[in-house]
Amino acid sequence: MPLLFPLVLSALLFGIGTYVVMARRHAVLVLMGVELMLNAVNLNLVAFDAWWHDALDSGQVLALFVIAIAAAEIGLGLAIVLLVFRTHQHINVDAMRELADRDGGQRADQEASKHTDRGAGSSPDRVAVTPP
Amino acid sequence: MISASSFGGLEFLVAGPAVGAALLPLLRDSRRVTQAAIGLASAVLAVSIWMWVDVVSADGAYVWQSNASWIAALDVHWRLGVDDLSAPLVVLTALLTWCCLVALLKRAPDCGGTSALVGLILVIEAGSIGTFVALDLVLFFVLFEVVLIPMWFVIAAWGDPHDEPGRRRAASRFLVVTVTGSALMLVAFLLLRSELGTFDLAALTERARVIESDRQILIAVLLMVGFGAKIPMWPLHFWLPDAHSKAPTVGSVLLAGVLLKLGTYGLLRFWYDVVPVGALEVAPYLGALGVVGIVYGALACLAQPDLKRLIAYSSVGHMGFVALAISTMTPQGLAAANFANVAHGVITALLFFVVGAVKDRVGDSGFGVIGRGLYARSPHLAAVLAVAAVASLGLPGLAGFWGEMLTMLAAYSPHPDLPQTTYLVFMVLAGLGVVLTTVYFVVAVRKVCQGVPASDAVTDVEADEWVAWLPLVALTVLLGLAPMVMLWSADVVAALPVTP
Amino acid sequence: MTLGIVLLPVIGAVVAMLAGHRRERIAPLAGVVTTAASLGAALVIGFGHWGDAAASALGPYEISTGGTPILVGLRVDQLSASMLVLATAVALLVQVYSVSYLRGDPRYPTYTALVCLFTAAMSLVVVSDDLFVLLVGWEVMGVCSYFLISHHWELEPAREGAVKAFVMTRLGDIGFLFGIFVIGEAAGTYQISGVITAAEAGSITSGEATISTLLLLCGVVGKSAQFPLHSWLPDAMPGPTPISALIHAATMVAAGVYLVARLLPVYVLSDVAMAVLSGIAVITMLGSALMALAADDLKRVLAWSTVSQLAYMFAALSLAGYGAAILHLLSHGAFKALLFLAAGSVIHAVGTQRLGQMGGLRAALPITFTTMTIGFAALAGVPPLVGFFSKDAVLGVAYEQAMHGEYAVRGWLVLVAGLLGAALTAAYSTRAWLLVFLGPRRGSTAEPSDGADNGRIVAAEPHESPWLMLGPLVLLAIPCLVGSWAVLRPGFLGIEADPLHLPVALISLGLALGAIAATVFAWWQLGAADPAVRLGKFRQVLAGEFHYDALVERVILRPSRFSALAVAANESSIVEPYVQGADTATQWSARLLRWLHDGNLQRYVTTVVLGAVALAVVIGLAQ
Amino acid sequence: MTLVEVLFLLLGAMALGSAVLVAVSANLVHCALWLVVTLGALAGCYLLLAAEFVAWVQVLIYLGAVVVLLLFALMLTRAPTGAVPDLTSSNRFLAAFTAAAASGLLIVSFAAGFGGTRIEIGSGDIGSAGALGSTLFGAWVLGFEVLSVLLLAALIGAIVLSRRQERD
Repeated sequence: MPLLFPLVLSALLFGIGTYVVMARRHAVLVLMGVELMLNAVNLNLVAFDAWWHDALDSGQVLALFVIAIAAAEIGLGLAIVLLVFRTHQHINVDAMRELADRDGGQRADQEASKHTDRGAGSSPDRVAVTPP
Repeated sequence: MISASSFGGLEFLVAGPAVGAALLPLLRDSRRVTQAAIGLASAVLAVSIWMWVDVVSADGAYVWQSNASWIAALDVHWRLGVDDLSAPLVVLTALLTWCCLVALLKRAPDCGGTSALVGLILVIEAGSIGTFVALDLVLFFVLFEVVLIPMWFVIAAWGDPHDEPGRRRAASRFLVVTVTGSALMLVAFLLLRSELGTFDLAALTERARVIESDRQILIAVLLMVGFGAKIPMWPLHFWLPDAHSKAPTVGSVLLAGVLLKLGTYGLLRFWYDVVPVGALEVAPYLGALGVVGIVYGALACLAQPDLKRLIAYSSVGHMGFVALAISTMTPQGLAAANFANVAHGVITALLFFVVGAVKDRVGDSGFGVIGRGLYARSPHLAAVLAVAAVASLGLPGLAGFWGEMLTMLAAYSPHPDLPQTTYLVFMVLAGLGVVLTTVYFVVAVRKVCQGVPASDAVTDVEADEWVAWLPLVALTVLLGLAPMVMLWSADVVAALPVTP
Repeated sequence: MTLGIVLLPVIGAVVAMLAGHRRERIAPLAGVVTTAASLGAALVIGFGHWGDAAASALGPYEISTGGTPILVGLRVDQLSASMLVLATAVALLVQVYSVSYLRGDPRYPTYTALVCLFTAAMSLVVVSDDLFVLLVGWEVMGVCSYFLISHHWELEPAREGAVKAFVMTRLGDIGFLFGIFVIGEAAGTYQISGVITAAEAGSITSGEATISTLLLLCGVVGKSAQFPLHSWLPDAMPGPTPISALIHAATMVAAGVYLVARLLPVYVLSDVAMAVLSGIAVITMLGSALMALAADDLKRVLAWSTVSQLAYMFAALSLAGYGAAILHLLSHGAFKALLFLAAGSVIHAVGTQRLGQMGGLRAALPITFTTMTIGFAALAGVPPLVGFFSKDAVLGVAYEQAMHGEYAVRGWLVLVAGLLGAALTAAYSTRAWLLVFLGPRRGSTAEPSDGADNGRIVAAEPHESPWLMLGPLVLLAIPCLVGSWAVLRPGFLGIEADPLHLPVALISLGLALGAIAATVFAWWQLGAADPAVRLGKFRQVLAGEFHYDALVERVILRPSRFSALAVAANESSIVEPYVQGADTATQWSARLLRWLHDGNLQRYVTTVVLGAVALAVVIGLAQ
Repeated sequence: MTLVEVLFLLLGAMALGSAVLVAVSANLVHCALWLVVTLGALAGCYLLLAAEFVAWVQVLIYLGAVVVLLLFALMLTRAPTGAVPDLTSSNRFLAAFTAAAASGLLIVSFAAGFGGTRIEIGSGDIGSAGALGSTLFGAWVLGFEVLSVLLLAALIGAIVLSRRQERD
């Protein structure tokens, strides 16, 4: 089998994964994108391992490791998603702008409002993906 | 003779204050911290004097040395060494730190945080001494930078309590200008490294002639502008009056007495030792800027309504003298620059102590606020102020004179490859600057010390202040009457590779 | 011993400073005792050099400078020995006098300390064998005079005068410093004896000599208050009167004469410098004598007379008349100290310095009157007194040169000016003497007049001063009277000048007596009023001192003040906006870039990936 | 073109197609389900590449655990089960370009580096659980242990994050 088959497949999957991470609004979808990227990497690892015939099976072992890490990641990611949902009442990624660089005063205001009505979703540019 | 380096004396000078700065603030009581710091500073002072004596008796050779590998991949070492050029500056730094700490003992800043302030002062001491004794370009640069941040904190946090935005602005301005300067300096260092393949100062000195002259000129210019921001050379002086007028007393003292010296020391060290050929080409420009600084600083002082700013501007003038001395590229110029450096450190530190005391007592350093007749309101304070002013205006018999005199003498007969007539003009203009200096100091004394006394009394000098000031007064007189204390090595210096 | 002369007063100064404020008696004691000890040492040395003993030297100790080394050393020869005796003697008398004059003044310890320091500095100038050490003494004297003149620093004229004195002398001193550079580099040493040897051996070229001596002359002119730096001396009069005596008689102003005398071998190498010196001397001699004629302040009259008499000494020196100049310096030292101390006694009695408010004090102050009369007579050049002979020596030098010397033209110039000056001197001395002691008593309205030196209110009836003040007067009157005996002895101080030049002596005597007679006549005719009225409109010009200060104000002070303001404006309105501008520009560019950081994490990720891809592409293409 | 290659291409096309649907579908639950298809297809690819054990792990953990977790997440955040109109942000065009560029770059460099190289699938037990197990617990044991610590840390982290804070 040409080595390029799995490689091209993994490249395309990786591209789709990045697209999902960059373009989809819902946090869980973003996590799915990450999974796609990780799988693309795994495919690469396995393909190279098959090609190289490594005595230590490093490709496959690393693929296993990646899967384990992916599991850990999804667990943590999920916890974060839930926490975000709890505090913001939505998990709309591009509506979360707390990292924006604003003047000190503004940021302080925001902090203050966040503390006073936590959970009320004070972000002004919140959009659609909110539960009905 | 016992080689002191076997005792780790040099390491102690650098590491002692640094370790102290890290550990001492752990003591709970800020007074205890200051006391312990004074003890440490005394030890550093003693070791530094011992070191100076050693250097003197070895005719200025590098008797105290130490060398340890630091970053092997870059061939960077902890190379420390002290010679006749750096030894007096190390002693000066140790002395001024000691004086500052003593001054802090009973006069903790109102805003608190004495322990932190003491720690920062010790860091400044460690960094400054380290810069003076570093013989490795990277080490020099790192220690040079180490001094800046603590000073920024000192100005921004403990500065003028009545003007918070002002002191922050002053502190940032100081930081930005000097960091810009050191960036240029770093470029020069990297150029040197790429030319000669080493960061070792001694090796650089040996191989300096290999660099072709175009490159040397470029490096000399970079060094001039880089250190010039620190000196500060006109027209890069604009940060100085602000920084001085907003800094707390100890900050001003260290800034004028130690930090400005880092610039002139660096220029002396690298221009004379490493790129003499290039420096010769650039020297007249440095001399011209120095002279402009002398006259400009003096004129600025004449129209100055604030005593602390006045002294800051007078620093611009005095450092102009040092720059002029450096630019003559002769052993005499070297001796003059070194002497003027130390003399300015001692006298201006004293002036800042006194003016700081006045400012602390009346709340501001404007002539209008201080009021007239200080001679009557607090005689000793006024007397010390008058003596320091007289020393600063270069009266023969006090420390200020010899540096300025030797500078003008060096300008009278500069290096043979330099334009003689130009330097003659420099000398005359510097002389004019001396007269203007006299005028503004006399006018300042007249405005503050003399006249019908204002009604409010001003507390006179107290015991702890005497302790902090007297060493400086004594040194002013000693250096004035016995200039050989500093000039013993002038002929030794003549052996330096100045002549290309 | 020599070092002791310098160090003893310094010790006195330190003791007075440290202990004087605690114990009232220590300060005067320290001042008088150390100065007396110093005088004793000076006398011992002086007797050693009375004949023609060779110079004794101490040192030299070498200070390396990286160039020509400085050789610190002391050296005493006949000239310096006589100057030492003069300086320490006057200083001692001034110290004794001050004990009473400034009794109860809280600033007395500082005052004594400064006087001691002043004495030490003058001694250092005289005994130093190195130009830089000499400069140290020279300038320490300057700063001491600055502090002493501003003794009454509450008073505007005192502050003003002190600043003026210090700045003007220091202006000259810069020239002096450059002169030292030139001469030192030319001679290859800064040692005075070395310089003189070099000059005599001809290893200094005439050009170098001209430049260096002219530059040195700047300092001399500043210190000795000669034209064009003359105007500080009269303005220094608000200082306490004993200080005026010290500055004017034996120390500061005399230092200039001493220096030119000491370096005369270099000066004679340069015709230009000598001609300039003659010109300065002639202008100053006549100008200041004229101003003395119109001044309405006793101390100011004396101050101008000092300037004028110093000009005589410079005139003699400019004709290489070394002996005559020193002779006049010594005799002037004696009678001017006497005059100032006596003036102090008068001021002490009446509480004002204005001539217009004195008069008729002969009866009230008999001893002051007698001694001051002797002083005035010596100044005016009345025969048996020392002033006549010393002035005659100066004129004699001019006469010799005019008749058959190498400086004929200048000899004539100095001779004519000197004779005119002698007449003017006699006239203003007589005028002052008449206005102070004779005639009716004019209003002693006890208002503390401006510039009165301590503004103390005095008893309505003037009374004689205590003996502590009168003693020095009497002691000083003696050399004025019997000094002529010493002067007339040929070979005094190794001076080979002929004791008397009859033709000149007769002419000058005639002129002086004529001037005295004319003044007395005018005074008598005007009914005991100020004879200066006879000068008419010219009096205003003279009293305004030729508007010299206004000229200085317009030509020098105003431009420098203007440039200072320009620099200050430059700092605040040109430099500052640029600095601020850099700040603002940075802020704005930061704001421009900030929209990228809008908090949208997905956009951040996109940027990062895009950047990574772009980097990879660039690197791939590059290889 | 051998049978293995044909099968691989089919599975690959399936994985790609469902991945594209993950990226564009307007229904969140559909997305998750399409992801299952992608991952399953990939597991088949692993099998074809003789990585038998990895393939089963993929099925167990990814298809089993991970996707279930994702569905849980959707439920816990009360995600709508129907179609959501604006699930893709306005960043999509830039994102698509970036993704395409990244894929393109990767493909070009793979093609340049490994153009013509073929995989020779070797004898049977390369990817078997036994073979992989012995290397995993032999040569890779340190990494394995570190990974277990990592999992523990993730566990604790997830608990800390998801605990409700009573204090405020």
